[in-house]
Amino acid sequence: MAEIVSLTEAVRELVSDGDTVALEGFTHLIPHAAGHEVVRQGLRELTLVRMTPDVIYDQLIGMGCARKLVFSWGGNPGVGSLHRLRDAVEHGWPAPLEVEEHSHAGMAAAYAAGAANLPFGVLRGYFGTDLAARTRVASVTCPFTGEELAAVPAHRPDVGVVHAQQADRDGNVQLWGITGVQKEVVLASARSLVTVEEIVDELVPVPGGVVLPGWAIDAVACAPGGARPSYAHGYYERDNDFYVRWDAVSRDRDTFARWMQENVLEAVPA
Amino acid sequence: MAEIVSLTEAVRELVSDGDTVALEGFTHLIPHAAGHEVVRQGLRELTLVRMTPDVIYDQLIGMGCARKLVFSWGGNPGVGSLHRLRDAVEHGWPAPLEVEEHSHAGMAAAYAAGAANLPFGVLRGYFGTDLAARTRVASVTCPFTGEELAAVPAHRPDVGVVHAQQADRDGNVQLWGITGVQKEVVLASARSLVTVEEIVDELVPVPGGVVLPGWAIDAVACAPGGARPSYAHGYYERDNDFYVRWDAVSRDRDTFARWMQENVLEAVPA
Amino acid sequence: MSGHTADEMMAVEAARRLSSDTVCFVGIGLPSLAANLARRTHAPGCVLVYESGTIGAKPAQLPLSIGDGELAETADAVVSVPEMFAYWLQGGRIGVGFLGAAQIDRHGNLNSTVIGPYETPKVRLPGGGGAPEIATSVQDVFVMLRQSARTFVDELDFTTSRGDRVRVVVTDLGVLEPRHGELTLTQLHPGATVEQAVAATGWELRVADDLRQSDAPTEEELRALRALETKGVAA
Amino acid sequence: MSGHTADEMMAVEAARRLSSDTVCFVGIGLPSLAANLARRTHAPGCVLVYESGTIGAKPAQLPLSIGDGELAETADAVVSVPEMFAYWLQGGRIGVGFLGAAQIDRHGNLNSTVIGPYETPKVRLPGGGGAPEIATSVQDVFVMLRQSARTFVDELDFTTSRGDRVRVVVTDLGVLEPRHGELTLTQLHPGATVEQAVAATGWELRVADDLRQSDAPTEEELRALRALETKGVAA
Repeated sequence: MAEIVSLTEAVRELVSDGDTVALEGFTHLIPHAAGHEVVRQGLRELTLVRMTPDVIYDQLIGMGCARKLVFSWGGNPGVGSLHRLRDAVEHGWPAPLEVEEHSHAGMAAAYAAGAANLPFGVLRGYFGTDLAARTRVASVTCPFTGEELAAVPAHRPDVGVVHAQQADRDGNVQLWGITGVQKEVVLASARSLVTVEEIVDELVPVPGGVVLPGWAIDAVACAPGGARPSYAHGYYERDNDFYVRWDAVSRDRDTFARWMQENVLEAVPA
Repeated sequence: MAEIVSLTEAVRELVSDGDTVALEGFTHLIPHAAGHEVVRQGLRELTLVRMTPDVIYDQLIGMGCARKLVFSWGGNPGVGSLHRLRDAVEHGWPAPLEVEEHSHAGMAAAYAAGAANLPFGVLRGYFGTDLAARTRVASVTCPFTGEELAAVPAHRPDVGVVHAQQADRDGNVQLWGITGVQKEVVLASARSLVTVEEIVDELVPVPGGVVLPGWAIDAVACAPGGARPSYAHGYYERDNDFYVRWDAVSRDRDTFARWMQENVLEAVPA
Repeated sequence: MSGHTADEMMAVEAARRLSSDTVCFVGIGLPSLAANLARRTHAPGCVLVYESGTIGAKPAQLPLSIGDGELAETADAVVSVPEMFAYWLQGGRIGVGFLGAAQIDRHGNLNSTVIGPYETPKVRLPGGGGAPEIATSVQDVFVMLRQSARTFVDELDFTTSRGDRVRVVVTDLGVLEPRHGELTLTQLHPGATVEQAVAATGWELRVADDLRQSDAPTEEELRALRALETKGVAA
Repeated sequence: MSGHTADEMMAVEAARRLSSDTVCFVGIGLPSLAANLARRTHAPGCVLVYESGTIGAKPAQLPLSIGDGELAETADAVVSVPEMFAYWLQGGRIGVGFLGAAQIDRHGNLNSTVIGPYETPKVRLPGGGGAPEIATSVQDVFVMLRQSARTFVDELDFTTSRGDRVRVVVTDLGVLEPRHGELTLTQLHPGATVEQAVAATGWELRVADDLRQSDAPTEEELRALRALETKGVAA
C-alpha cells in the first residue's frame, strides 16, 4: 500500500546514488518537482531513463546527477536543443555521460515488457538504422514464421517516478489526458513514487482516466504544480514561454548554475 | 471508414465459408445477434476463435457452422458444460470439431500480438502443462538473459466481431464496462464488424470508455439487445436465468434443434 | 450456532487465510464467495482481482459470472484482458490465486481439461482458462475442491496446471497442505473423520501428526456469507 | 495574391498531398501545420495521429508540443504510448508519416542523431524519436526539409531512418520524388530555379524531364494557415 509522505522523504527513502531512475511523463505530467528534489538531495551516478529527456533531465544532467542516459529523443520540444545534455555528450561537462539510445517504439516496448515481467520486448524496429549497432538491441526469430524481429531488453528501473492529477487517502492514483507510459513505468520499476496535484477524499472516475491502485505504488507525495513548466491536464497549462527561455538559460554554464541555485537549490520543496 | 449497414448485409459482405472468425466479448457484450445471423446465413467450415466459448458458440457448433475451435475456456459460466460443444468433441455431432486449446494468457497474448502486427506473442506460460504438447505453442529464448519463454502464434482472424454500446454516424464506436479483448480482436482481424446498441449523434466520452475510430472498422450494424442473454453495461443486465435454462435446452439434440429453429432461424434479424 | 453447509465451511476456511493486505485473483463460485467473505469480515482491505479485468472489485452480492457488471461498477480500475494477464498476473502483483479443478494429484497438479484421453475424451471439461498461468504467477495457490476418490486421484488424466505453488487445498472434509512434498491432511472440519478423508482420496493420504480440527463457522461469518449468496444461481 | 513565406509554401505543398481518407502520423512544426491545413481546407476528414497517443486530434491552433492538452481534448481517442507504437503505428494503420531531419541522402535515408562521429559528435542532435519505425511502418513517408548542401548530403553521418518509403520531399525550393531509385527534382516553387536547387544539394541532383512549377498558395490556403499559426512559438 502506498505511503503518503512528503516529497523530501519519498526521494530520500526511494532513491540512492547509482540507481537507475525513470522520471516519465510523455509531453505531459513531467515530474519536475520530483526531479528538483533529486537535485537538492545531491544524488549522483544515476542512470536516467526517459523517452524524451526534457528540461528536467537537462537540469539533472547539468547538475552532475547522471552517469548514463537511456532515451529516444532528447530535445527542447518546439524550441531546439537541450544544451546541458549536449554539453555533457559533446564536451563531457560537468561529467561524461554514457548514452544508450533507442527509438520511441523500442523504449515503449521495453517499458511494456518490464511492466509485464518479461525480460525483453519484441517489435518491428531498428532495421536498417545505424542505431541498431550502437544500442542494446538484438534479434529474435519467430518460431512459427521464421521472421526476424527486434528485441529490446526490458526496462526495470530501480525507481519509477511519475506525476498525476489526484490520489485518494489510500494512495490510489488517477491521471488523465495524455497518459504516455505512466502506468508502464510504475509497474516496471522495483520502487515507485507518484507526485500528485492534490489528495482527494474520493477519486471520481473521469473519461480517459488511468487508475493505479495504491497497493501497486510505494509512495505518493502531494506536490501541487509539480509538473510545471510542463502541464497537468485540467489543472494548469504548459508554460511554453519557459521552454523558450530555457534555451537562453541553459546555453551558458554559469547562467545555468545560477538559475539552478536560485530556483532549485534554494527553493523550498513541496 | 466504417460503413453503417444492416446486420444481414454486414455478415453477408464480411463472412465467407471457411473463414476464421472471432466473435469476442469477455463475459460482457457477447455478440449473440451477429452469431445468430451467421447461423441464419448457413455459413460452414468456420474456424471459430474465442477465449470463452459461451452459449453463442454452443449454438454455432451445434448448428454445424464450425470446423475448428480455438479457445481457452469452454463452459457455461456459473452453470456447467456447453453440451453442444461437448457433443461435437466427444461424439463428432453434428460434425467432428478440431480443437486448438490455449490458456487465457496465451489467447490474450495472441490477440495483442495480432493487433500489433507481430507474428507471435511472448509470455511466461504453458510450462509444465500437458497443454504445451497439444497446442500451437513454441519457446523463444531471451537474447539478453538466456531465459526461455513461451511463444504463441498471433491471432489474425479473417473477421473479428464485437458488440459495443454506441457508434456515431461516422462509425466511431465507444464501449465501456468490462472491455476484455474487444479492441485487440478488431485490430487483429483483416475485416471487422461491430454491432451496437444504438447509433448516436455524438459519442460522449465515459469513464472507462474505449473508443475505436471508424476508420479502423469495416462495418457497424445497429443491433439493439444484440448481446442478450449476455449484457451491455448501462443498457441491460445479464439474463442469468437464460444461462441456466440453456443447460436443459442444449442437453438434447432435438430440443436444441427445435429451439434454434424457433428462436434463431425463424427470427427476423435486427 | 446454526447449522452450516459443506460449501459454507469451505468458504469460511479459505476466507480465514486471507488478510487485509492480500491481493487475490478470484474465479467464480467458491473462491469468489471466500474472498468476498474475507472482505466482509476480518479482511476489509483484501483486494479482489477478477480475470475479466476488474481490479479491486467490491460486489455487494456474489457475481454469477466473472464478468458481472457489478464487478466493473465497484472496481478501482478496469483493465483490458491482455493487460490483466500481462501487467498484473504475469507482472507478479497477485499474492493469492484460487483454483478449482476436476482432478488433483498429491503434488497439487490440477486437471480441468479432459477425463480420458485428450483426443478422444470421455468428458470434455471446460479447460484451463486462466489456471496454467495463475498457478505459476501468483505467490500462493489456494485450491477449493470437494474431496472424492474420483477427484483426488493418483494420476491425472491431463495436467492443466502445475502444483508447485499450491499452499492449501480446502475440501468439504478438511484441509490439505504440502508437507515433505506431498499434500497431507492437516485439518478436519467438524464432523468429518480421518477415515472419510482417506476414503475420499485416490492416493494413500498422509495425515499430519499435528492434525487439528477446523473451527466451525461463527455466527458472524455465516451471516456475512448468507448476505452474499442471494443473487442468481447459488455459487 | 499576398506574399507568402517559404514555410507557408512548404506547408501548402505538403497539405495538398493529403486527402480526406488519409490517416497521418504527425510530428510538431511544419508537418503539424501541413496536416492541420489540409484538415481545414480540402481534406476535412484527414485523421491526425500524434505519437503522444492522440488519435483524430482536431486542434484549433497549432500545438507547440505533440503533447499539448488541446490534442487530447479534441481527439477521438487517447491511447497509451506503448499502444500507439504497437497497435497503431506497427499495426500498419497509418497511411502517411511525416519526418524531418538534419540530413537526407539521395535515397531518402535520414539523420537526426549526430553530426560527426557517434561517440564523439560535433553536434549531438535530439535523436530519432519515433522516426526509425515511422519510416518502416507507414505506407508513405513525407519529408519536409529546407534545402541546403549541408542538409541534402552525399553521405549521411548517421542513418537514423531508412528511405525506402519516402515518397516525397518538400523543400523551400521545390519538391523531390524518387525516380529510378533516387530523389529527383520534380517541382519548383514559384521564384526558385533549378540552379538554386542544384546548388542546395550535396549530391548531383537529377532534374525530372517533366519538371513543373508548384502552384502558389491560394488566398484560402494562406488564410487557413495563418489562422492556425497563432499559438506560442511559430511552428
